[in-house]
Amino acid sequence: MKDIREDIAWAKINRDVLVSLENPRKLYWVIVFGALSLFSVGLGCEIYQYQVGMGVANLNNPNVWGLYIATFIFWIGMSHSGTLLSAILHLMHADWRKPIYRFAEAMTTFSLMTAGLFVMVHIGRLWQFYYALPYPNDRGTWPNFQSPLLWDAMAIFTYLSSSVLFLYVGMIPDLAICRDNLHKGWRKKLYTLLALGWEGTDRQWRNFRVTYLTIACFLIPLAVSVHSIVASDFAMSQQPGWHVTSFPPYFVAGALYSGCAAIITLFIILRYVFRFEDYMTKSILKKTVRLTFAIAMVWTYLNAVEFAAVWYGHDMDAKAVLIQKATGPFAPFWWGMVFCGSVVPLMLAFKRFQTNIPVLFAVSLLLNLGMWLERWMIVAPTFSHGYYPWVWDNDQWPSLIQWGMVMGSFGWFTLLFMVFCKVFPSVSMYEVKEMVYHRSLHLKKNETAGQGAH
Amino acid sequence: MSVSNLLENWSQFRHFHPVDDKPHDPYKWAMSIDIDACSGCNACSVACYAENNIPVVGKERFQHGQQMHWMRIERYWPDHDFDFPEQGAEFLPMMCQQCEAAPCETVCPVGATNHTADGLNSQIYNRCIGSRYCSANCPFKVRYFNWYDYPTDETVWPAEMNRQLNPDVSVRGKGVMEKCTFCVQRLRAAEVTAKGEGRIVREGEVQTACQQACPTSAISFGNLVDPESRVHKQWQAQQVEMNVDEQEKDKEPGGSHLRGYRILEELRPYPSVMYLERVRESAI
Amino acid sequence: MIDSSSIKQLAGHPFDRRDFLKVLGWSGAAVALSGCGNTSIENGKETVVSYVEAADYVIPGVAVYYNSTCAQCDAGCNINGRVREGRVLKLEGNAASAINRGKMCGLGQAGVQHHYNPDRVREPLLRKGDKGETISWDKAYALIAEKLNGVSGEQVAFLSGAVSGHLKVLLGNYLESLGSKNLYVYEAVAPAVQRAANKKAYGTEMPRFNINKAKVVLSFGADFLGSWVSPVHFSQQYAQFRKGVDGQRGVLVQVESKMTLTGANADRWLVVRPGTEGILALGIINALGASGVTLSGDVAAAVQGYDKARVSNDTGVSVEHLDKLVALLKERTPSLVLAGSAAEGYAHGSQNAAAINLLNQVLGNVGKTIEASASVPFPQMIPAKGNTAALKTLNDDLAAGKYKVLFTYATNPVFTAPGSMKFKANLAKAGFKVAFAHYLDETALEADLVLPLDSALEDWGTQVPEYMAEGAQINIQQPLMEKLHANTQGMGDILLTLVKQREADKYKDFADYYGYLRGSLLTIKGALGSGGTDDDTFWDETLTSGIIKLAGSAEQLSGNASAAGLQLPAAAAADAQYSFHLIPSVTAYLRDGRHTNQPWLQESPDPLTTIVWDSWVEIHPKKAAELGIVEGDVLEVSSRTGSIRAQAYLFPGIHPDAISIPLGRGHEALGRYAKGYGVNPFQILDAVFDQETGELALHETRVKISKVGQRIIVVKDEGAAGGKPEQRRIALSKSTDQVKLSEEV
Amino acid sequence: MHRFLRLSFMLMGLLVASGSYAADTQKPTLTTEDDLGPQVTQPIEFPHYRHAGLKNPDDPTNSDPSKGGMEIDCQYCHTYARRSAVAGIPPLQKCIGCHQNIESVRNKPRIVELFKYWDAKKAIPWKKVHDLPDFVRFNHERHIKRFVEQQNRPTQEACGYCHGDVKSMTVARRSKSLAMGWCASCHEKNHPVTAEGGTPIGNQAYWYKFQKPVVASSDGVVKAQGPNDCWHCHK
Repeated sequence: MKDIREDIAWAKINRDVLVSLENPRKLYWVIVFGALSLFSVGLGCEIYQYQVGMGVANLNNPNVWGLYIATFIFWIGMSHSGTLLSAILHLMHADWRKPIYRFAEAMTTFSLMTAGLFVMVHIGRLWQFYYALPYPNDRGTWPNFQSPLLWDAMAIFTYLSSSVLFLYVGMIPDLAICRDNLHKGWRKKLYTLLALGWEGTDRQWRNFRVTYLTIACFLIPLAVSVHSIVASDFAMSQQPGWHVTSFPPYFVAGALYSGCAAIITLFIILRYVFRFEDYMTKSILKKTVRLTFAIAMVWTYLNAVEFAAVWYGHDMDAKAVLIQKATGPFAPFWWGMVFCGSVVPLMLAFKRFQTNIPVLFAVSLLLNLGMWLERWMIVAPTFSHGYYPWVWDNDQWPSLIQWGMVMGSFGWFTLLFMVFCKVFPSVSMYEVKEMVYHRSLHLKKNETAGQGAH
Repeated sequence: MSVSNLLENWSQFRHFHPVDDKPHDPYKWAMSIDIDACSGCNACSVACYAENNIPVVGKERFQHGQQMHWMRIERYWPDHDFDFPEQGAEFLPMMCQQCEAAPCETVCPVGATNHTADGLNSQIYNRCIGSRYCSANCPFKVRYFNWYDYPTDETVWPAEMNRQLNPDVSVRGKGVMEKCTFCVQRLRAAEVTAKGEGRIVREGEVQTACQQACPTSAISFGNLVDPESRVHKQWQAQQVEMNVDEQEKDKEPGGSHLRGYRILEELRPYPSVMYLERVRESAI
Repeated sequence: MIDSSSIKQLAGHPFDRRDFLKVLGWSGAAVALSGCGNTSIENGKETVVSYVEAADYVIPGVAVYYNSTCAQCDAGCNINGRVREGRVLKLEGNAASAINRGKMCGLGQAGVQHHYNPDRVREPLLRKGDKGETISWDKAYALIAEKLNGVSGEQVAFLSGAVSGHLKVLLGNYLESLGSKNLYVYEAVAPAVQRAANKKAYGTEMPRFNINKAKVVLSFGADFLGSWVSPVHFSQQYAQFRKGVDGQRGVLVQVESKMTLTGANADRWLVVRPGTEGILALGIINALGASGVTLSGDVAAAVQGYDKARVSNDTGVSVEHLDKLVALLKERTPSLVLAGSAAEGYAHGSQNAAAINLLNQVLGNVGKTIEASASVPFPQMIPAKGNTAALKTLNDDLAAGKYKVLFTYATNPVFTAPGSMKFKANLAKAGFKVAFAHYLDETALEADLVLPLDSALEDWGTQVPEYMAEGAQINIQQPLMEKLHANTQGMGDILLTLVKQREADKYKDFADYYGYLRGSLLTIKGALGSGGTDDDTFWDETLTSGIIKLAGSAEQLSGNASAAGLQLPAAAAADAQYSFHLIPSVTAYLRDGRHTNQPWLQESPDPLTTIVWDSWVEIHPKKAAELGIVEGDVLEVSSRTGSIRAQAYLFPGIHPDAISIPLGRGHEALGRYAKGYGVNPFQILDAVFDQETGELALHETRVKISKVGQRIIVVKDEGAAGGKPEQRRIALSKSTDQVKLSEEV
Repeated sequence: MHRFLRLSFMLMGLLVASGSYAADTQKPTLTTEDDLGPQVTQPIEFPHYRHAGLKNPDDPTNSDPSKGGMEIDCQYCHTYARRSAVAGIPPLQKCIGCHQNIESVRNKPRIVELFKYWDAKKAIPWKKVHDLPDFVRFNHERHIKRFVEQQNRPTQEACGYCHGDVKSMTVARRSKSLAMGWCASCHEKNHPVTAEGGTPIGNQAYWYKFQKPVVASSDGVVKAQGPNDCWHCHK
């Protein structure tokens, strides 16, 4: 099985990819419509909450964070796999990433934007959020640079802007192709503008590669730091259950994990709706699945490390939280997390499932569900079972407003993503061409070697 | 505060007691609560509602755990199994402990909660953006969030009822955190008066609302650095030190005869409230 | 923080105090609320309200304090109201008071919410079918005069809550002018049996109990920290008692079937089978006798047969505890034995109380920890004490259609009368019903004419507490601010107007109740110990201090409690059908339910269960497990009289054969914060009365319970841990042999 | 590659440098000249210049209202300021107290208006000119004690720190920014701890470690800052 056919003509690549900008399958519209409705629900919930007060979310004194923060971490985590595929694998010269890194990178950007929304949704006085920004003002006040939340805001903002830049820079040659192949309408103007006069000269290519590499190098530590900082939102606080040393890597592993799972999901969807069967091949899928499996096992290991550290540690309050997770009112969700996060991925170890698209689709959704539950299980049980037993609360079921906004965020993300794929080439044309070229060179080399011409 | 000012004064801006080179002077407001005297009657809590414009949230919001009582009376039963609570219940008034190394202060993204020079943990409503990180990080869970907009809620302060509001205390709108302030409006008024007269606030000159109401005088409040104050004497007699996470007396094998302790001291927030253990007769 | 300088200035001010209040107000202008309006620097958007004239001591932004009297219960605490810009903000205790010494309970502090309550009646209302029609005061007075015309004194009755001071005098005068003797004073929750028993044992209805002088307090259901007689005063005494009498920490032993707030603070809480408190008291006397305390002949005879085994069997108190208790009482003297409502709420309540008082006698506490209290030398001002026996008489008369005009004031019998009395139906038989009311409560809703009253914070008055703490005192109640509503009147003013209708000449010198009060007090100022001072000084001083303190009398208690006629029934047999004793509990803040519309009280958690805003049924966890009941199960509680439904709360501090429902909630009227919250256990009380005093036996109702099949979330402050500290160092406890209290500050 | 990195480093350096410079120079300045706020329409146009303005040396009888004032001390009318956190507005009684004896202006329209309110016993609905947000609690008493009573500054100077040169105005207008940074800029300054004649001010205010008095290097005078914790003004 090959990652890609070596005999695809470059013109066919252009044609196939450009067609995705115009004529997707019907399912595309169904998805867009579904996403739009979900998003409207979320938006309605937010408007209601904004006007009436945070109370409608059914948060309360110990349970101050709820699903918003859990989902925030989920989306931040989701963003990591884009960076993994595009930057890390780029540096490692894994060329099978080429047909799929573009949409993964887009996923990074959009999930970060979604995560940012949750910060907004979560704060009590949305209209004053700018107090958290460090800017000179006539009050002479500054935000508190000691607060992990501020680091968080800065890390996310930097990561987002870098990701957008990375996505954009990587797209310039393709935008030029779009520019050259489309001849009318606003799109033409858009592509002309964004292509920055790309002509494909040697000088341009040289500068392009240096820039791209630089941003990639810059992005990797950033990605790791972002989720480590999100982990320190918890680890730097005083509540029981968030103090295991492996918390940051645990968060990063979880992030990559959920991201990979999401890539599988979107891979399958895009492959179908845009008819990308030639580029998003089963072979690439298989590689992705194997990568996911590896990360799942790393995550499982780190999870086990966390439980063990708590179980054998001296922090009795943290242990109480762990016991509460496993036996208390959150038990179904916690065990659900263990099942979806550690048991379900075992299926990916079997070769026959590694290319079975329906199974993979279902599994990837389950993995994401598991990872979402993981985030919820980090946030909620600690709050409902903290240091102070008087306020322990096991009756904290998020209100429909919270659920509505969580659903809305999926709608928002899908909407952005789908619109992106329709407007911009979601498969990197020039890199696929490179890939085909390299493969064919390789093939030729092998052929000549086989013939023993030397 | 400009950047240079910020950099120069960072250590002061983020000044944490207790540090030995910066002792409290001339004020360190502190409390001691004798839970043997506390009868659990809730008078302090009502006084707090009256003094600090605390909204009455109503049944439904209370059910959702959104009550706002800055001062709550906790009722504890013994940990072991029992048929009847033969030694009664234990009542514990719990409010913001005004920690010296307050976990809430470090995490607020906008610096809406700070330490004041007189040892209070301040909460600035108009700076708060409502991230609730402070509450998340409070081990005592004594911070209360305005889940709804109570000033405009007709069930909370309907016409006439709003005339009871204390003009010295801001009425909090939705989306900000609030908590016990040790009746800072009274402290500041007393401090200003004393300042004008070129002296420090005398013992007994200022009372918190809860202390003032408490029918059994279980609550003492005062200036911990004033050797004349009752609170100072009590802390000293109970050998409770502000700057440690485990008191000397608690290290004594078999326990000491002293009753003073601070709750969740081992987490090192250095609370400013000392509790005196409940006592029960051994002869009956 | 009493601003004493401003009070002194007040005393010396040349204006009449009355005019003052008018000047003080903000001329009716809106009051700027802080914090919820303006959020940026503005110019010329808001109006700053200035005074037209202002006294020197009135400074915007600086509070003025006035002394007055708390009207939330009858304990007579002296209060100190904080007034800013003409609004009363907060009630604090008057430090000079012997009763509360600057302290306040939550109920008292909620007095401001009574005053500012949005549900107060604002206009006189005349019944028109089912609705009330606003009429003018003149018309209302004319209507009363018209209705009284040609009606004999016999046909007029006045039902009042406890009333004292000049209001009582005026009320008496009014009834006298009508030729009526039908003054019924009714309080649903009152220590009526106690008074009778005390009278018998000590020769006085309400002696002074010195908790702070006792080394052991043995309380039979007296919730003196919560709701009994004068709780704020007793709380202070309790604090002293805990700090130590002669260096020894006082020991509190509470005997009751349902834990009260006081029981929760006891060193030893002894649960007894409901109604057997008297048996336990006699058992203790018997055991004391056996351990060498000399008993007089009749006492020895009376306790004959109350041996430990039998007493333990009857009451459920173990012999071990009985022994320890007896040893403690014998060893540590003086002690104090208190009989509270829990011991008295039975058909044999008087007997229980007598047995308990006898224990005081045997222990020699009379004269030591129980002393004679001083009384006010004006018997006409001494409080008219309420009880339910009065209500019973009235109810019977009403049923017989005896009354053509009925006045009601400061009591709400439609809500508080036991359901078995069918008071509401009987009330309808009265010809013309006038209610003087603050709220449209259940009784006012039945009235033909409702006359709105001033709140205690805007009205004048005097009050004489029933329980005198130190010497005797007359409390002054004075307005803390201008009237909130233009069309309310003080009860004193109303009575004065009414009595003028009958005897205009006699009262022509008094323009209003204020004048009457001032005049009356000035005429007796000699007797009040201020004979030498001139009128204005006396008056200013009186208003400044808010208390007229009188020397205590040196009268001795009779201490002649005898065991004669002491007949205690055996412990009540189980009732097969109605197997539970119903204990309607009196909570510290809601009492008989007249203050339920004050939201602070609704949201102030019940100290023991931490439940708010609702009623609940306390049931012992073991019993509940037996019946398969868990917290939040809605239970149907049925007595022979009726049934109510409320949520279950599993509470360890209750006898397994009893359930308890708090009083005070379950209003069908009263106001937005009271209506529809909880249930009213008064509705299902059986008509059982104390055999001697005729007082309602509050604890005699037997009930059965059944699950309705619905489960709700109990709205309470306590979290999922159910008040267990879960091994954390939170509320710690030591025993007396581990501490050295004498070394403490 | 090198060139590219050099460029980006230079750009970033420039950004940081200019940003911090901007932040540093953002320090609000203490306005001295009048920067008048909007004119507020009052029920009666109270002529501050006539009451508090400087006397005209050429007009000893003070008969010409257009020329000079009467140099009445601010505190003569605004008595609450030294006794309370809020300055309030003097009661109507105060105006009448003088004006009932000043027959010469009795028939001027503003005075006629004034007496209308007095006869009706109605308070004058003055508009707030210096209206801080409700969560800001400025304490007048403390500032007057500090600067007028203890440091012997003239009242008009001390009040003028925040209210501007009211003695030259008719209806008072806001002339200072009153923004928080503006307040703080004064609190961050070192103010002399001793009065001009060398009278030591009681050892008030300077106990706080943050504000321990220091000897200023410029003039050798002992100085200290104002309080700087948030809870002094917001509570």
